[in-house]
Amino acid sequence: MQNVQRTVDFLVSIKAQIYLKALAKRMEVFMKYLEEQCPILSKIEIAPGIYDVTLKAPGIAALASSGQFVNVLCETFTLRRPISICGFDKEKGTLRLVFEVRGEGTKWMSQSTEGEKFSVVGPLGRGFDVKDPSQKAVFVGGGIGVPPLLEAAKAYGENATVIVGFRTASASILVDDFKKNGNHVQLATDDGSAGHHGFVTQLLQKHLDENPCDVIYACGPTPMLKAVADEAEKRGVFCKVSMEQRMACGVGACMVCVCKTLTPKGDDRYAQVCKNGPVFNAKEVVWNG
Amino acid sequence: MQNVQRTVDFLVSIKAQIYLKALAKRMEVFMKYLEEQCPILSKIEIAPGIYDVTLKAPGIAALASSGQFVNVLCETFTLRRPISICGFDKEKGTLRLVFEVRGEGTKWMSQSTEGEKFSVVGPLGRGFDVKDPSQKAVFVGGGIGVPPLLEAAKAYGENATVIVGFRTASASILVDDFKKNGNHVQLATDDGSAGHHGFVTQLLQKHLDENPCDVIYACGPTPMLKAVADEAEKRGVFCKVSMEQRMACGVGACMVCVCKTLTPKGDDRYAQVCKNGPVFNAKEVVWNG
Amino acid sequence: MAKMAVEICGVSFKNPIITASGTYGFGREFNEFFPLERLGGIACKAVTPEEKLGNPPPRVAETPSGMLNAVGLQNPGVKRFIREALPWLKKQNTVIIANVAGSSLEDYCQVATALEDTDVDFLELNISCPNVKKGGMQFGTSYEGVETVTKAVRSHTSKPLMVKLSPNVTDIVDIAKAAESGGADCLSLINTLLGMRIDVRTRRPILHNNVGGLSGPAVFPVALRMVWQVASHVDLPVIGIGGIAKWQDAVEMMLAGATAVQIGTANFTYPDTPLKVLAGMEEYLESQHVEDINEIIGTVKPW
Amino acid sequence: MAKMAVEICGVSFKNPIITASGTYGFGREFNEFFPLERLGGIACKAVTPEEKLGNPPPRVAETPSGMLNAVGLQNPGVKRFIREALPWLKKQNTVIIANVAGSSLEDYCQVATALEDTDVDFLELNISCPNVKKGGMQFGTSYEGVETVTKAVRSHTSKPLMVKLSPNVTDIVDIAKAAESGGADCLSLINTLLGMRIDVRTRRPILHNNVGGLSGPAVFPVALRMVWQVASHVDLPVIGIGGIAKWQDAVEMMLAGATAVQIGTANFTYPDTPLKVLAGMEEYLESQHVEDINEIIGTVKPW
Ligand SMILES: Cc1cc2nc3c(=O)[nH]c(=O)nc-3n(C[C@H](O)[C@H](O)[C@H](O)COP(=O)(O)OP(=O)(O)OC[C@H]3O[C@@H](n4cnc5c(N)ncnc54)[C@H](O)[C@@H]3O)c2cc1C
Ligand SMILES: Cc1cc2nc3c(=O)[nH]c(=O)nc-3n(C[C@H](O)[C@H](O)[C@H](O)COP(=O)(O)OP(=O)(O)OC[C@H]3O[C@@H](n4cnc5c(N)ncnc54)[C@H](O)[C@@H]3O)c2cc1C
Ligand SMILES: Cc1cc2nc3c(=O)[nH]c(=O)nc-3n(C[C@H](O)[C@H](O)[C@H](O)COP(=O)(O)O)c2cc1C
Ligand SMILES: Cc1cc2nc3c(=O)[nH]c(=O)nc-3n(C[C@H](O)[C@H](O)[C@H](O)COP(=O)(O)O)c2cc1C
Ligand code: FES
Ligand code: FES
Repeated sequence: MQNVQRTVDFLVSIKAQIYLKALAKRMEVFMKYLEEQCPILSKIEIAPGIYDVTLKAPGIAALASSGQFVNVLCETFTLRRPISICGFDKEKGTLRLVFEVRGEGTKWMSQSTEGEKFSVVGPLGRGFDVKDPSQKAVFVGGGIGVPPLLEAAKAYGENATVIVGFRTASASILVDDFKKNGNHVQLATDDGSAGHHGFVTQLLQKHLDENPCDVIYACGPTPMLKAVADEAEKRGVFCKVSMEQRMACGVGACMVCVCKTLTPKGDDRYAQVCKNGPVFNAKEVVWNG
Repeated sequence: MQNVQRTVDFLVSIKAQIYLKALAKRMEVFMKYLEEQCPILSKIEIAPGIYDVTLKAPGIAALASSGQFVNVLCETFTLRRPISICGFDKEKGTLRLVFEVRGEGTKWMSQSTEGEKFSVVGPLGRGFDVKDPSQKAVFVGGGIGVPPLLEAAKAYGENATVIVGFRTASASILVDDFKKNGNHVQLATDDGSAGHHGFVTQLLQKHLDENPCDVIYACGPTPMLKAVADEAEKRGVFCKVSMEQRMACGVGACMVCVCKTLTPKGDDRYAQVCKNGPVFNAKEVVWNG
Repeated sequence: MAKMAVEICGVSFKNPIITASGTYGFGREFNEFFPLERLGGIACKAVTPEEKLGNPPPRVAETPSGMLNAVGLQNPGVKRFIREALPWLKKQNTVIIANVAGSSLEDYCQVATALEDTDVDFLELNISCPNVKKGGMQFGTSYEGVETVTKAVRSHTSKPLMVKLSPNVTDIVDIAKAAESGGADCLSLINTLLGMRIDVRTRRPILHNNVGGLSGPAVFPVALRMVWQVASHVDLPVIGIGGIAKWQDAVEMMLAGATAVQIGTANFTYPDTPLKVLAGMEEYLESQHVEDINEIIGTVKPW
Repeated sequence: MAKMAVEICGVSFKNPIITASGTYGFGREFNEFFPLERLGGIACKAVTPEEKLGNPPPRVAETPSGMLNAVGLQNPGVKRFIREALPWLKKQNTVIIANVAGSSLEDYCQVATALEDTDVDFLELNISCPNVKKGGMQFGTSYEGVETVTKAVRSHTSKPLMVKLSPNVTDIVDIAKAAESGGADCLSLINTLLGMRIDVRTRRPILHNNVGGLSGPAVFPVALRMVWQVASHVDLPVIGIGGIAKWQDAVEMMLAGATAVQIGTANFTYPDTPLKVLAGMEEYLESQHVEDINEIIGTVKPW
């Protein structure tokens, strides 16, 4: 509701209307995907090798919803890098991305400085599509899979339990942000340096044993997602998972980013992570595909 | 003499000795070519699209002589860009390059900022090889061919007449620098907006008609070089020209940078501009090759 | 402003910029960035007689100035293409090129037959897709193969027929002549070069298909050379494809003899590449005092 | 630290890094950056029976992540190579590979014969240079051509014979088998891909030769694919060449089946590339707990 309210507020704001009109005129018709040149408003290294970046991106922020992603151009690279939307402020027209340096592209991103611009395409994909935030929800995130959960968990406020796992204490991110959402946060680390010593799935089992839950949202490494999906299936809880795949176009045109899913009829098909996802109903995903 | 003196001064300076020793040790044996990471000390746009850059490059500066060039790496490009050494200060360990934005690589160079580093290979090639600066010399330069003349003209001081030509007054560069050398400067512009209205070759003819001259040094567009060479030949004046060619290795290994010259026996051969040049005896060059 | 329209086999394109098959789907997604009608034409994703699942992922790997793909012809089949994609495409006011694929002669002919009475303006014969086990490459890399499949499809269609050539051959001119002899109306080239990447950590090829098709700026010099060779030796109109990312690239292709160009991978880098290329070409023509783009086609002056 | 030595045809290389023919001259210039003895070996610039003038300039053009060259085999001839370059090279304590070229069968045999009683460790048969009118490509792009020239040279040399393959072919495995059948002891690949660039202002090809050989990172995926195909189907040792600029590239080549690698164009970008590649490989082996580099050769796990 909060989300809807905010969107409505925004849409009636005169500033936004003027902006969208100008935009629509420039693009000749109303567009769902935008390519924006986004100045970096701030960049903070929130854990070793993990950066929290806020961009000015009024067009994309206006259209964004939780669980979607954007495609960031890294200079001199042919392919853009998909990065989840960690947060957006539709009024301020800003977008928040949290990313980890994994290879050359994210390294380039990490070396950019405030004032420089990223070319960003978005918002892309089907997000978490939160229907009823008065339900009880559990969010399960592992490592760099945590950021995409933040905005959806915000909608649920204290109806959300957020279980996040990291390698070690110093690699943990966004815990305070979830707390600010009003969420109940549980932390696990592989080495026991903070919170539960072990896996998020252990915390999840314990939580589900003791509490009612209507929906689970998960993002993280595939083995974790599979374990969460199994757990949800066993208990008959509705579960959505955010998948990753190497991408090219990011919009659904080139068919490179597939993940095996089941059609309603139960046939195998290769769905596009960029367009049909990244968030899928966990039951649709063929985990060994 | 001035040059030699300066070199001697430098070599006895303890600082330089320590530096060269460290260098030699690092490279295991003494090397003629270096690759240095050179911080940009200053960068000034001295005419529209023409930049004057001073680099910290102690190793290259120590070995440099007038008319040589360096090979600058432009990020993400496979091939380095050859740029003439406009000046060097062996004591301060600095190198001065003046370049014009022509394409993507020089554009990248022009966008760099103080403190950033260029990867520079040098010093490369055979320079002007000034033998006797008590002789009367004429330097003829056109456009971006002017910078390589500066250091050689310095050696001649007031024994040098420097005739430089540019498209227009605002494109003229380094005139004051030559004056500071003590050189006699004559200026020509294509549009007559400063100095002589016309070509440098007209000024050259006039000068040679009226003054003795032992040697001519020239750098600029090929048609200009050919005209200067013809003039020198006609009058029996020794003439050296600095040639340009597209390069790859810059050191003489790949054979791509050739220009047609005559062997002492009078046979055609393709000499390497990067190693046998860039400065050639004008008589050797086959102008229609 | 210079006239930008070109005509190929009686079909007129409002400008020579076409988006390349497989990179632009059936147009709907990229239409969210700018309307398709700005394009000279769109070459649709390859279609086969029946729906195809394609290869398992990963299907893409990045390479220096390029990328590898191994989609394996995933597509909904020609019937759904006609039912679901064509009616919308028809309304977009741009030339529609259907990309015809298959794993046997019959497949190709079946697709051509199915498209005969549709709004498709052009058939592009994809005999050069390196990512399917049967058909594809085999047809595309021998004189006999190319001639045979072209002839067969020719007899099943009355639409203008473009044959898309594979660059993975010893003699591209020979292959082009095979297509001509088989009855092609025009040629498009190049499709992708076969390449590979390995993950040094896992020691596995990055692509599940082990190998895939190389595209993007990296291949441009090879594509340009082939376009020049073919345009100089074969009398059919040629469409230049491969690594075009800047207006200069498109101009080089046209100077080398291409009547139009296709842009693929560069759409992934910047979705507005086709518009930027077009604008750049218009400025170039103006600066060169050329009034009609047709005047520059094939005007390279070899040494 | 891991053992880095490899052995090919009885010749031992202290490490698998060799500098590629034509990019390193006869070693003297790059020896100014670091001593040649740090290299596993050096493949010298091609030599022909007599001095060759080569093509008129321009001979080089830059391309995305690569370059084109059209040197046209400029070299001082085999006699001066033996007299002027070899004695110095011999003292540098690295494996010397002579690159043999020509424009006829006799040329090749003549060079091989001239090198028979010299300090050259290896002959590399350059049947794939795209920049000369006669010979070169023709020999390199057909089964018969490759077999014939290999056989001829084989009968004129007792030195280990490496045949360097052209990538401008439909079926690289077929060509590799021709070299094997002709008596090659080992294969090196790839030479350059044929490409082109045009200056849009002058409308002239940038290269005076119109076309030239593409090298550099752009070609790496094609080179890797070919090395993998050849290493998987032919029983000779393979040396991987093409676009290697980082240690990862060299490791990929060796995982794909190469026993050693050659580095060419990357020397122009950074003259210390061979040392950086070597250091990176050593670290990689350490991190993977591999004690001898030979253990990783050909260990890619295809899907
Ligand atoms: C929908 C989606 C959302 C994502 N959200 C985030 C996020 O919020 N924060 C974050 O840190 N990371 C996120 N990732 C992963 C991120 O895209 C990769 O870490 C990044 O692409 C690596 O690029 P690189 O150049 O640093 O690595 P390199 O390995 O050098 O990249 C080489 C190529 O492989 C691709 N690639 C490599 N790893 C991945 C991967 N895991 N997923 C997709 N493509 C990959 C790159 O995009 C590039 O094309 C997301 C991925 C997807 C698909
Ligand atoms: C010995 C020598 C000394 C030079 N000294 C200077 C100097 O002091 N100041 C200066 O402004 N310029 C100088 N030049 C010219 C300078 O190298 C080119 O302007 C520059 O390489 C253009 O690079 P780009 O990326 O901007 O152009 P692009 O056209 O984008 O370059 C594409 C490729 O062509 C090559 N190229 C293009 N033009 C030239 C050219 N004229 N000469 C050689 N290669 C070229 C580039 O190096 C690159 O490999 C010199 C050239 C040589 C050979
Ligand atoms: C992801 C992807 C999918 C492709 N699918 C097809 C296809 O279905 N049919 C076809 O003829 N070409 C296909 N191609 C090849 C392109 O149409 C084009 O020929 C090639 O990519 C070279 O052009 P580019 O460098 O501009 O991308 C595909 C290319 C890519 C990158
Ligand atoms: C300037 C230049 C000259 C070359 N000359 C030769 C040659 O004489 N003989 C030969 O076999 N290969 C020659 N080659 C090809 C290289 O040896 C190598 O096969 C090719 O460049 C690919 O490797 P790279 O991408 O690492 O450069 C030359 C390459 C370049 C760039
Ligand atoms: S990335 Fe192109 S379809 Fe998903
Ligand atoms: S640039 Fe390589 S020899 Fe001159």
